[in-house]
Amino acid sequence: MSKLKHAFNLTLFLFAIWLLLSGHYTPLLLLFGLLSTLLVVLLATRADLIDNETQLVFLKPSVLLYWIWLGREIIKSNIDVARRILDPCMPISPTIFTVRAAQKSNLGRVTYANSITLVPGTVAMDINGDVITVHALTLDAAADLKRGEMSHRVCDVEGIFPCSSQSQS
Amino acid sequence: MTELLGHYNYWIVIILMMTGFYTVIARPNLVKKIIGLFIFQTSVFILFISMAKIEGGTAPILEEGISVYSNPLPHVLILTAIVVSLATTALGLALVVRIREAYGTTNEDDIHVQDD
Amino acid sequence: MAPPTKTISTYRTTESRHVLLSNLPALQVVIPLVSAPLCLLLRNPRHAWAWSTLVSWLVLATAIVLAQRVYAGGTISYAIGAWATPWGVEYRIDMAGALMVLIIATIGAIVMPYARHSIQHELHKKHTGLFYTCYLLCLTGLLGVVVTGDTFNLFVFLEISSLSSYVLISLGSSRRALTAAYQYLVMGTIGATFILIGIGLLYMMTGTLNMLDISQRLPEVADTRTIRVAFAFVTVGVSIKLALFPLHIWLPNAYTFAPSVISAFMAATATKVGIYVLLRFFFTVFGIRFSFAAMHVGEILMLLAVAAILVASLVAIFQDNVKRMLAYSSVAQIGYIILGISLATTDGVAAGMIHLFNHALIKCALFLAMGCIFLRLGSVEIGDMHGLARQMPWTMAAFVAGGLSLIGLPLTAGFISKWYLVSAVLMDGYRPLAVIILVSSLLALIYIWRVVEAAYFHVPGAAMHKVREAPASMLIPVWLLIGANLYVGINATLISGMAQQGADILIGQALR
Amino acid sequence: MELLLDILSWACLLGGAIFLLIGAIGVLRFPDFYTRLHAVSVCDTLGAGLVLVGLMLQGGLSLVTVKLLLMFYFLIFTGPTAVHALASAALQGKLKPTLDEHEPE
Amino acid sequence: MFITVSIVILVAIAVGLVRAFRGPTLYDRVLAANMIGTLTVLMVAVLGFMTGRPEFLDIALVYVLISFVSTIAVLRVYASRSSTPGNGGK
Amino acid sequence: MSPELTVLACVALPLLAPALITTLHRWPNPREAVTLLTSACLFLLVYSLLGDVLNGARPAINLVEPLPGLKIGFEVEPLGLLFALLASFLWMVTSVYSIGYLRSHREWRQTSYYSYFAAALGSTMGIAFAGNLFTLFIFYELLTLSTYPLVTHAGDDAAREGGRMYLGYLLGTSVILLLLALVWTWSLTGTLDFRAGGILEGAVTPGIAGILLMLFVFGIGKAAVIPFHLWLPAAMVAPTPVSALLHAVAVVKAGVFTVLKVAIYIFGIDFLAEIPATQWLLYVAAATILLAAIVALQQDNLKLRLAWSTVSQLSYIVLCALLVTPAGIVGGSMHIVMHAFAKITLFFCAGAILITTHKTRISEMSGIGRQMPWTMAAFTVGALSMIGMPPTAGFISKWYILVATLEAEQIIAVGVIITSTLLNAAYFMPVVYKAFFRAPANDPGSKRNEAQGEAPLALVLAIVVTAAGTVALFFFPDLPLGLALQLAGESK
Ligand code: NA
Ligand code: NA
Repeated sequence: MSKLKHAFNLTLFLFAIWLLLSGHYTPLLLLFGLLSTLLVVLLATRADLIDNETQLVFLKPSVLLYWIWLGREIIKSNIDVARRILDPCMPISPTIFTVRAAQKSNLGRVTYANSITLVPGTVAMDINGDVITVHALTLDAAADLKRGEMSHRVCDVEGIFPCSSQSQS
Repeated sequence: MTELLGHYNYWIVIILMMTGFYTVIARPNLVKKIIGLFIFQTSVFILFISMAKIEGGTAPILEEGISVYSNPLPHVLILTAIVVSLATTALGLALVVRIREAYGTTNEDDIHVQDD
Repeated sequence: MAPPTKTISTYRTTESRHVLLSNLPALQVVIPLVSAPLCLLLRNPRHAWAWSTLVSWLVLATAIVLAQRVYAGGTISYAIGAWATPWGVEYRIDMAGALMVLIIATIGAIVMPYARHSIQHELHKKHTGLFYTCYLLCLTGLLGVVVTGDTFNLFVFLEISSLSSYVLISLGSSRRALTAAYQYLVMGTIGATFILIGIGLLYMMTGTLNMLDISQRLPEVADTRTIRVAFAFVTVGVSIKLALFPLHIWLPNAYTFAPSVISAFMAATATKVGIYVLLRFFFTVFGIRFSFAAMHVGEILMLLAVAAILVASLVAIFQDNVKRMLAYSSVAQIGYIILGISLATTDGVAAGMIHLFNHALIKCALFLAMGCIFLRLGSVEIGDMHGLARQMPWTMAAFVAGGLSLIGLPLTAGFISKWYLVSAVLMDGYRPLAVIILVSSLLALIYIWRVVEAAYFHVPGAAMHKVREAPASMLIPVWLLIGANLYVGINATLISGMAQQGADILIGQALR
Repeated sequence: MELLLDILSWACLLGGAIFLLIGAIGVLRFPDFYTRLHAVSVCDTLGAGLVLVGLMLQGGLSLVTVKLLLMFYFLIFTGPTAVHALASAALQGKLKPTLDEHEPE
Repeated sequence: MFITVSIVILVAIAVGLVRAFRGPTLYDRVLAANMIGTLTVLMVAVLGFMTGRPEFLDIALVYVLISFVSTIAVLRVYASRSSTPGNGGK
Repeated sequence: MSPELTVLACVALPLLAPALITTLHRWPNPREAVTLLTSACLFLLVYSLLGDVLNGARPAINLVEPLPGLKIGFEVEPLGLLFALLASFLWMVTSVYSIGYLRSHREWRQTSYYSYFAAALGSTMGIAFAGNLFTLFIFYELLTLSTYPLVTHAGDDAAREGGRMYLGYLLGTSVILLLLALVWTWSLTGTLDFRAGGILEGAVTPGIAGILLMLFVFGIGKAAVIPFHLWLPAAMVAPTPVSALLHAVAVVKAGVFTVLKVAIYIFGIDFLAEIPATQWLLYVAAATILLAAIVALQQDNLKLRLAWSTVSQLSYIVLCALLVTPAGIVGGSMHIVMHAFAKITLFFCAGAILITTHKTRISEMSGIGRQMPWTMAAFTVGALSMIGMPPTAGFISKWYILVATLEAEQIIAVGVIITSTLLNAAYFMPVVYKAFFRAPANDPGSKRNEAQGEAPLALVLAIVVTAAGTVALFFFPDLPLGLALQLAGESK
């Protein structure tokens, strides 16, 4: 039942994208677009790709706030990394460490890990359970992350995820 | 610009063609042969497309306010040819997969050793 | 892009307005094309077989009607998508084409009843649907190549047939089928790409893809390097496809390890279509003056043909696997056909086409006989066939008949083609060639007789007594072919008449 | 207004281009694979982002801008995924990172 | 303006190519390829604007996905190879 | 029934007989009865044609025309009828002989033996009555194929080896040289019909005609002209009756018969006379006569000696054809018959000796005449005929041949004939002498053989018949002579 709902969501989502990309809106072409969308969804169901991660999470306001914060972080660390790249004596101090992902849901943990990777200077190398192995370009980038602000913010956002009830496994 | 184009596109085509051909002939790895084959075919597609170039013409996608297009027919043909070559490559790679299942290797020489 | 004109052209020759008849050329290709995918959906192998058999017979019926109309009314031109040439794709069937269509459709229809048992035995159940799909696609491609009058369309059909035949070969029971298919795929694709280059250069110089239009516009530009390069590329590419002597390396493995039905089907059709393409390009597109007078391709082909006849026959003598032996013999026989074409005379081309037809009958029968033996004996090695004739009298009798025809003894089709070939060669005054042709038939005698001796004049092995004769469903097709063989040997007027007409048209076009 | 937009977009484009270049240089200069990952992130995030924003300013409110947004979205999501995949693959491939304590300052 | 940008991107691509050729490890090459993919996408987008045919963006869009998929695909292939015996090409 | 149908029946009857023979393979006596009946009917059918032909009738019938100018059809003319009569008559005798031979020898695969034998005779009839060169060629190849299983009948490696040579030489020469000659002739003249006076005259220069003539003479491997003669000794691995009928009569005579037909009806002897190559080929034939005779002299195995003598004797006929005179034609066609009777007698004797005493080598045959008087008497008759002494058939034909050579002023030929006669005597007389005037070497083996006495009745019967025939033909040569003269008249 829920699978069907997800399939329906996916169809909507994909068709929306199709509408965006094709400039033409004659009935015939629309029909073709719908058909191709359905075909893709069919294939996806056959390949068993339909799961609860097809959700338009990035449209919720608080998520938008998180994005803005993350964007600022990204820009800051970009400039920092860029400086170190151009610096003749390249002041970097690579380290590997682990952080605990406090998030309850898989989606939350994935968002956290992705955010870590997205921010230059830190890369999530490995996730098992709620332990994330991180490679940091510099010690203070590592320190930043360890301070755990990002983790909290993700948790806040996760609080209003529809799927927060669903447990890890 | 364009008469220069008229010259160097052939060289690109020839270099690509030779690269692909050499890969097919010289590499023992079946996957690499297929890749070489694909490069070889692609060079021909480039030949066609560059032949279709008309001075000052733009891509043959109909739009208002554009008068000069490149000759569309070669583009159409090459679309077909690309489909064909994709099918060939896919089939070739599928064969390589089966060969690897059967022989445990994708190396031509090892296969010959096993066969005789 | 809207076509500049919308004139709908149907037959130039017949005034038939009947919807089926007026779309015959398209149907010839469309029927197998649209019915191919269904085989994939049919879960039950039996159904897939029944369906594709039905289709192949339908194709044969279409071919017969088409050939009749061409035989009666002359060349048929048909515009696909109702766009007038040169913008639309023209389908064009002259006598030579009709003959080819007839060969392909006939063989395609005859091997189908045979296929059921043999495929059931040689293929995994889950591959059956795929097999029949690819078979019908291969049929489509081969027919399309013959029917189309558009060079690029020809390329596409050629690739459809090639791709499906790669799959078909790879379905052979031994793992070496995979490597054989791979080898064929690589060489075949190179050949196809060469052809594509040639077509591209022709298009660059003449601005059209339609064969006749090219041939009309070629004379102005014929004396350019581009056209010569195009000619060279096309010739080499097609030569790979038809396994002309030095470029035949893919063929022996492919025919040896493919499923028996496919060995028979391809030996009878695939390379033949390649030869047909060569004819089309030499005579229709480039024209006899350019191909033979300017480019001297005749001498080269003659040389390669002789090499093929002698070397391949010699190699065949030393093969212990009979399918491989037959494969090499095919290379030699292709040599015969090319030799006839290389004369560039009406008699020569006619002789080539007659042998093209006859060899299709002979080789198909021989490979099918081998399929029967493989079914019962599980091997096609000469060493395992000692005393086989007692156990499988009908199969071996068919093999002997086919073998005698291959050697070219009188009252067989092989004799007719040999007769025409030798007389054509003599008319052109190449007397040594005549001797070579006949000497090679002695070589054929040797390699065929190795099998006959083993099967008839050796004491059977221990396991031989439990070998049974092949089922009727497989024997009947074989004997149909043998019958056709003997019939042509006794009355060759129809086939030779068609071949003569076809050659006349080709040479006529070339001289235009 | 037009001019302002143009100047703004050019600034973005140029900035983005420069960041892309820097990222590339980083990929070239950094000592080992893991550190190069960070340089790539520079390209994927700010470099790409700025260029796309610059283009959006050129495109104005139109389908083009929407497509650019979509591209941005894709880049932002695929970039880190790819980088992460590379990192974990390298880790499984037993590729040793050169860490600070081994680093001669 | 666009020309300047595209030239800069080209230079970046060239630099990436150097890394791709140098390696030393496979992962470095894939990384470089991935980055070059991103750069190419942007290049195509810019070119679209430069030639006044923004329809090219579709190509760019498709290319984003292709380069991503290809990266993952390559990693998958080599992951499976390093795990399974009978190593193919050298 | 009408002569045309009779002709068809003559060819069809032996070709259909195998079907009946194979169906009866469980019951030997009915099976052999079929063979005997068929041969008898065949002879009667052929004989029924004699009257019309002697009255100048030429019954002809055309069946199909695979290619324009290539007909499959039959026409009866004197030479063909002569050959047919000979073959069909001797088939009856040989059938009787075969039954005795195979049964006392407990041969395996008797059914297939009789089937292929009948098929071979059918092919021979086809050759004899062929209305054109194409039809003749078809049955020529058919004869090779149908006799191959008989040659390899023993089924051991030696037999297979002999079979390979047999097939290789006969098919090889025919598909390479003879077929080339056919196609060439056809492409020059557009027909392959047999016409009195030939079809080539005027269509081709003597030079080309010379090449064609060589292609024909060497392409007809069954005529065993050096260097394409080795198949004949190799074929001796076959059971003796096969050697007797096929390799003394049917096959080899088919070869020389074809040579005569080509000389008369394709070239025409007048045109043949203008061809320089004729002379050279005549020398080749002469050389064959002498060389083969010399080789025969050195053979200790009786069958091999007979085979080599056959090679030598065949070239008499080829030589006659190349004399390009009517007298030569007469001599050649007479020798076909006369040599046939003599040689089959000799082979029968060899077989009888093998059956009764298990001896194959001449050196072991001392005193055998006392043990097998009938057989060795017949052998003497045959030997005399081979040498050409009266009162035997050989004298007649050799006489005509000698006359012809003298007429043609071919002094070398004359010399060769005389020398070869001496050689014949040299390699046959010692056998006779040993048989009668030498005491048997008394080793235990021969002791046992003393007990056995004469050969089985069927064998002796056949031997006596052919020997008697050999003598009778000396006193009543009219029938063959009549046909031969008619032929000579036509060829003028
Ligand atoms: Na990062
Ligand atoms: Na990327």
